[in-house]
Amino acid sequence: MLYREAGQYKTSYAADMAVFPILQDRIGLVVILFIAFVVLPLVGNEFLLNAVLIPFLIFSLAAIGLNLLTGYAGLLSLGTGAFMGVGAYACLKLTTTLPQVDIVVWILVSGFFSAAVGVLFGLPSLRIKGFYLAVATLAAQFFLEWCFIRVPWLFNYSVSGAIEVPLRTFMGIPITGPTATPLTRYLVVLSIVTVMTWFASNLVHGRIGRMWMAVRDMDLAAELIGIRLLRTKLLAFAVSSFYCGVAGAMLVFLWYGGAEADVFAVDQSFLVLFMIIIGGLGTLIGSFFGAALIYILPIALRAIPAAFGLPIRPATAEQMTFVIVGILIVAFLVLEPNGLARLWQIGKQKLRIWPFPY
Amino acid sequence: MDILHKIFIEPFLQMGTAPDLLVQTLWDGLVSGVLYSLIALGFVLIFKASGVFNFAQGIMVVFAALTLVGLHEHGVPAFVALGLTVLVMFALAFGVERLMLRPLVNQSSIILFMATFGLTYLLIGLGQLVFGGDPKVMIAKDLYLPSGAIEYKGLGGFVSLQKIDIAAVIIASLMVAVLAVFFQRTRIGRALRAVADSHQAALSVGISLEQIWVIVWFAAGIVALTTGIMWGARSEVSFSLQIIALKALPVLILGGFTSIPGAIVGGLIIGIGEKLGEFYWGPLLGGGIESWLAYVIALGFLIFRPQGLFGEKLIERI
Amino acid sequence: MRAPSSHELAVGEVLLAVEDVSLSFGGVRALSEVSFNIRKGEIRAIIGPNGAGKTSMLNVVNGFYQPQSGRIVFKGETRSQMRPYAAAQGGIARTFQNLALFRGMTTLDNIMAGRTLKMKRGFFWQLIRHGPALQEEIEHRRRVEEIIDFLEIASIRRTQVGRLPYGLQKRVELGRALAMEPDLLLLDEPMAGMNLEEKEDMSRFIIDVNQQYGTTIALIEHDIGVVMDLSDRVVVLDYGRRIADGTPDEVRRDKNVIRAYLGEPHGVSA
Amino acid sequence: MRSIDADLDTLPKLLIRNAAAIGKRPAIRHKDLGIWQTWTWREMLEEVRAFSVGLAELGLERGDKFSIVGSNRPRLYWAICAGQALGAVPVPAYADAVAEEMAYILAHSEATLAVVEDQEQVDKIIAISDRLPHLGRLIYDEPRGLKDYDHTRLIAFEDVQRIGRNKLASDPQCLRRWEAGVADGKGSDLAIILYTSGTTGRSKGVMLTYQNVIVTARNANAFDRLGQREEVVAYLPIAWIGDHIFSYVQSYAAGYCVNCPETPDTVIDDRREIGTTYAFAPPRVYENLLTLTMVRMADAGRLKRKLFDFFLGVARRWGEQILDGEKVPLRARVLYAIGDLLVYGPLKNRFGLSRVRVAYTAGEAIGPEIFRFYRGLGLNLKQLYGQTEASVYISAQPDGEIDRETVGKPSPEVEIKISESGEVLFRSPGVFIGYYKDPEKTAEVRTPDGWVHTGDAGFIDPKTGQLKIIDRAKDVGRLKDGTLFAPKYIENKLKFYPNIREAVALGAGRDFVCVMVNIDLTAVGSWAERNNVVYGSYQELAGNPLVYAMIAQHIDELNRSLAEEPAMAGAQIRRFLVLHKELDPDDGELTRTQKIRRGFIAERYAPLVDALYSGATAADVSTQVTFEDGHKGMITARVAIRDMQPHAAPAQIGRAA
Repeated sequence: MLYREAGQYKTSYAADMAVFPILQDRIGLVVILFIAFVVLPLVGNEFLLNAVLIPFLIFSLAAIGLNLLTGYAGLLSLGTGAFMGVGAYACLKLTTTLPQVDIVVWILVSGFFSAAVGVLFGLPSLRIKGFYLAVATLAAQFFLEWCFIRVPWLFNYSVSGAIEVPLRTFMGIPITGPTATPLTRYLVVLSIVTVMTWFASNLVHGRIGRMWMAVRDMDLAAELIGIRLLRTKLLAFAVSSFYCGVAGAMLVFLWYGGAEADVFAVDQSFLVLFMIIIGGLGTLIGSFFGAALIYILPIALRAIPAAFGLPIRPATAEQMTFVIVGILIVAFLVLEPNGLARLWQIGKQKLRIWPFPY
Repeated sequence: MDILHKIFIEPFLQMGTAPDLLVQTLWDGLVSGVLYSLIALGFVLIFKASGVFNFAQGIMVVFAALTLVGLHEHGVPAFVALGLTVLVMFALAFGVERLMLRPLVNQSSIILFMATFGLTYLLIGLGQLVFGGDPKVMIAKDLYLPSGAIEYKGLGGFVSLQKIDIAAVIIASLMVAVLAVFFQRTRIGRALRAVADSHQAALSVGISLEQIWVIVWFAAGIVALTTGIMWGARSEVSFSLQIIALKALPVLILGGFTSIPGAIVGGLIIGIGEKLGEFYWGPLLGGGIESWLAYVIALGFLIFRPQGLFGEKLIERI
Repeated sequence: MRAPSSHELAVGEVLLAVEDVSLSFGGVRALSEVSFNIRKGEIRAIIGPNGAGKTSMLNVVNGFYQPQSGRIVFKGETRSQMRPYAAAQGGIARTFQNLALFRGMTTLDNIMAGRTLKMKRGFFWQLIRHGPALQEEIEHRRRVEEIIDFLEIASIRRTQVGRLPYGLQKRVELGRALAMEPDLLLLDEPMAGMNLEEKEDMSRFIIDVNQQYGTTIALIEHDIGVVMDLSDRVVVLDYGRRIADGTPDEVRRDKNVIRAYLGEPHGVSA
Repeated sequence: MRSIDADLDTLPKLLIRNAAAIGKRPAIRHKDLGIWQTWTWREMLEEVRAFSVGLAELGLERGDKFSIVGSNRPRLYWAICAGQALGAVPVPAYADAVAEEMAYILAHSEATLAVVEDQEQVDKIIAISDRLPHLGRLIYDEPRGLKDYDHTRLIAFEDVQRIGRNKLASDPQCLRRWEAGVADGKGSDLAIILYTSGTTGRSKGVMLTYQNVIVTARNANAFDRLGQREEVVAYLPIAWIGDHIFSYVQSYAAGYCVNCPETPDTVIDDRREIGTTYAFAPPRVYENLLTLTMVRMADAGRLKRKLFDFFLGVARRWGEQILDGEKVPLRARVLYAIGDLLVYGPLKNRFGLSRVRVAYTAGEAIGPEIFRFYRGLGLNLKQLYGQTEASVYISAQPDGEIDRETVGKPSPEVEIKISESGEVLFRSPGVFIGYYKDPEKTAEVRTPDGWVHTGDAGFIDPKTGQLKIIDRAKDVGRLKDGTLFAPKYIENKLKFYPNIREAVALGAGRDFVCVMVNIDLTAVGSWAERNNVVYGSYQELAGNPLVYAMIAQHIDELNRSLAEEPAMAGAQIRRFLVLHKELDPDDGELTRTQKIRRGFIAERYAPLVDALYSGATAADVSTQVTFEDGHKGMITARVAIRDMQPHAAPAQIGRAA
């Protein structure tokens, strides 16, 4: 209905292969970015920025990471939490050993560390698939978790055994640490997530994305058209872990401001996995949808009763969340195995062919 | 040099010098191994029959135990509670088949796997809502489970065997025996085995897939209940168990997803392996390696023998 | 309507030769001492009753199965076994008896994927997806579009192949193979399960491929009629042994072949 | 008659002008290999020049005739201009013409060379080549499948261009000579010969000069203020004057861009992508779109359908007034605005009509309902009246002066008069110079002082001062009792029902009026689906009693409306039947432009006609049919006949609004 595609013709493959070939979509994107970068910072209060948007963005990035691996390359991983952890701890070590380097740089660099770890634990993926691989990644999860607890060097021997985020500034503005305002942190997170999402979409729309999907859909055929399976899978692990790593680093440095190992426990892995299941495997936008639903739902659950003045124990809300998320997952798999992203597409299609039913 | 010595010599010297500790460790390993096997058994049952990789097996253990204890707390006599719990597990199996498996039939196995994630969350939430999240004590006494320990002197020291552990081992073996008989002798059992090979075969035996699913999930539920009771009696009934239950995964890797003997042997290997590792080598790494040793062992297997100990070699036909 | 041109080509030099290849799974013998060759530019048919080992033969040629004994000479290079990747790089493309498409991807992406080996731009250019990476993408898209045009599948360009009817999927798979610009194209029952019309189309495509791109083709086909007017030479397998090899007419007259097809109890699906 | 300055009096000259003046603007696009390949005027000039020189090298000379066969593709348009640049005369033939017609046109025009689209056309021409002594080389655009053909005679389009480019490169004088050749062309030269598939008899070759087409095109562009920025989709037969003027001459004159669809059956999608701004289509196209809409909406959800119907109501009530800028109540404006957002806008968008500034319907009368529908949507749809002999334009409706029943005011520089017999005559700069090799026919049609007989009966409508066409002059007849009988008029009114594809009205010199009806398979088919009427074949569906009932209803409505027109009241339909097969150009029942050949049909279905008037309730008929591949077969059927009750003329007379 809102789509007016008449007159949008493509005279070049470049235009035809654009990620957003339809004008209205491009407009929509610009609007969203405008809201995200300009409107929200202006209107958003501390709660919105700090308790909703920042974590939402961070989890979205983690979800994108996992989606690249599981949704695009078809490699099931339960180690997301740990890979995020690697990022966080790497970042801590980096910024404490070389404080003068800008923290944002370190956050990104720490991604490379988790990428390396990811590749290491991805090695078995040549021989094994599906659940077997999931177990392999579980090994990574638990081993790394153990390291986070048992290797004091990682958390700079802090007595609490927790990461304590130091104050870091960029051009005088505190970015991390207690004095950093939610707004600055939000903007940093937003910028990083935006750029990395753009990279991700470039990847999946090009040769590499096709290689991943080929391996996912039919690895034998993939091999036959000259795709080196191990390389491709390891690349997926590397990129995915990089994203998770950065997300992890941001989680601690730009949101919690300090964290213990259990932040990166296996539950975290599951949570991110749910995000991409519900959001939609093999779609980037799905990663955002999933993150929104899984992360913001609990907040809503706590908010709604409060709004109606019903007192509800946080514990109960917690448990309700579990129940609802559980039901949601099953319901989604039953109703729309392809997740929210699919629903989104269907709706979009309906709008495009409106008023016709087909 | 020194480190090599620490790794390859010292532990064995210890074993030699203190055989009682060795035996003790082995025993402990055996017991936890048995419990791993039980959980793995639950996985295998369901996987064999419905090809579903039931991630929820672990939580089912907790849920069963919790229900039992919870009911008793509300004044229900122990054995009545036990009976009711069995019913609950049946209801669960039934519900799962109706609301989850049936709608998802013909979906790819990964989807079904994900669905069991959902189930897991649902059960966690439900369990906590109904019975509260805090740990509970298993009602061992009311179920006439033995307590206390047998102390066995000798081996230049003494080994203490918890009676409950002995009971656990016995009951576990009994259950395995029963299941074996069930599979070998009974008509349903054969049907189940048939399903594992081909669904048509099962239908030819005259049992609908739906029924079979209910049955296996129920069976898995019972196994879970037993596991829950035993484990609960040894330590306590808490949700942390659900993480421990993940240990069943390495067990399955070793044993193979479809082999019951595999599950048992695998369970024992993992159980004993990680206890030995923890006791003798753990200190080198600052302890706590129990949490991942099992997985790393499994990983090793995955790379060198993907099909597991008993699993049959899978050839890719084009 | 075979072109005279490709008949002359048919007596061209040997592109690939299989020499006393034997293959067995566990105890089961799939192939025993099979030898035959494929000449540049010809259309070579491999026929035989069910379970004769035809598909196994192809799988040996492009490296899915490792023969226990025997040699494969490809482009004058002798090796005891192929590796899938090496085969692909060497220019061997392949379609499958029961489709091996990337079901989750569109027709366009499937065929584009066929160009993977030819695309060189590295990871970091891919990240940007501008400049060289885009240039590369565009020039390959162009080639792919020609294939799409050639196979007359323009209308399904953006359809997920999983949703396509069987006949079209077969075409897309052929397209993906063509995208590799192979020297040797292996077709495993390209017309299995097609109706007459689809079969005619497919035959036309196969011939056109052979003519316009001069691609050497080795195909397994059950429909003997099709085989006979498509192929320049036919090799016949039965129980994993070669029982005949020659022009369609020679083969048609060969008594072993007749026995294999009529005498044997086991299935004749020709 | 104002003439045009000498440096712009031929199309090649216009091309050169455009290349110089607006060289960077797109001249032509073609949806090929997935995208819209585009050529600017400068690039197009280069292509045309190369091909032109190539043709010269192949021996094409001034005055030679050469044929063009195929669907709308840039290269075929280029071929036309390339030939004209050499002073040769293009003779386009209908791509879907059967070998028979093709043979006639090529032989009669003595074409020495043919530029064809693909293998299909090549085969067709090779099959008849023994009847074409003059024909030399065959140039093909699409090489697919032609590899093994004998290439002594065949040559690929790009090879001809290569010859041309080499020549241009090797011989510095060549370019000069070519341009000189173009300069030699004069407005009075013969530009093109278009064979009109006349509604009767053999088709005649209409000869048009550059003067004719260019002046007409100029005037048309001025009339609708068409400029460089128009986007036109070329999808109608190249060999038809309409397409020649709209997609070729007007484009060259105004410098706007012509877009060639990917395939004939992707036209709607391609039109949407391009978002054409200047659209031209025969009523049939609009009918089909409307039918398509209704069929699809019938499958839509209830709520959506309600919404749709409601807003269509609004559009029907207010749409046209708003379009014509009349005063309407605010409520209507608001409703219409909402409707535009929810229905009209999306609908036009789906059909690719959102950006249309001017849309024409012509060729034959369009149904008032259809006309109102599109105008209601806010589409500036207008009627025009034209002929090959006039280089299209005779009359057209100026913006804002739209009337459903008329075909507009005389186009610029066109004079119109009505003969006492009621026939429409015109005189204009576009008037053709004669029929090729057929002076006496020419004399019949064109008077010495330049007036041309249109062969249509009509009158200037006093209300609007616009021309109104009732029927073919020779078809206007009278019943035995002398009541006026205009078959076309009745047929059109019938065809306005989506369920009726064609109708043939009979009655001249008879006691009463009868019709033979052709159902529309799409519409009736989906109707059948919805009312689960099972049918195995077109024939079976056509014979279905329920279908008869439905048609009977339509005819009854028509009779009522006829009853209201005093002149027509006597000509109500008394009996009808539904034909068992679709009328088809390949069987000569329709012209290539889909006009029915009434006389031919009447004799072809004589048994049915007799039965209609003998009072029989059914009749057997067996007819020969031609299939795509040209081979023939017989089909026989028993066709039922129905009687209708005429309505009494209303007491007080006056056209009901």
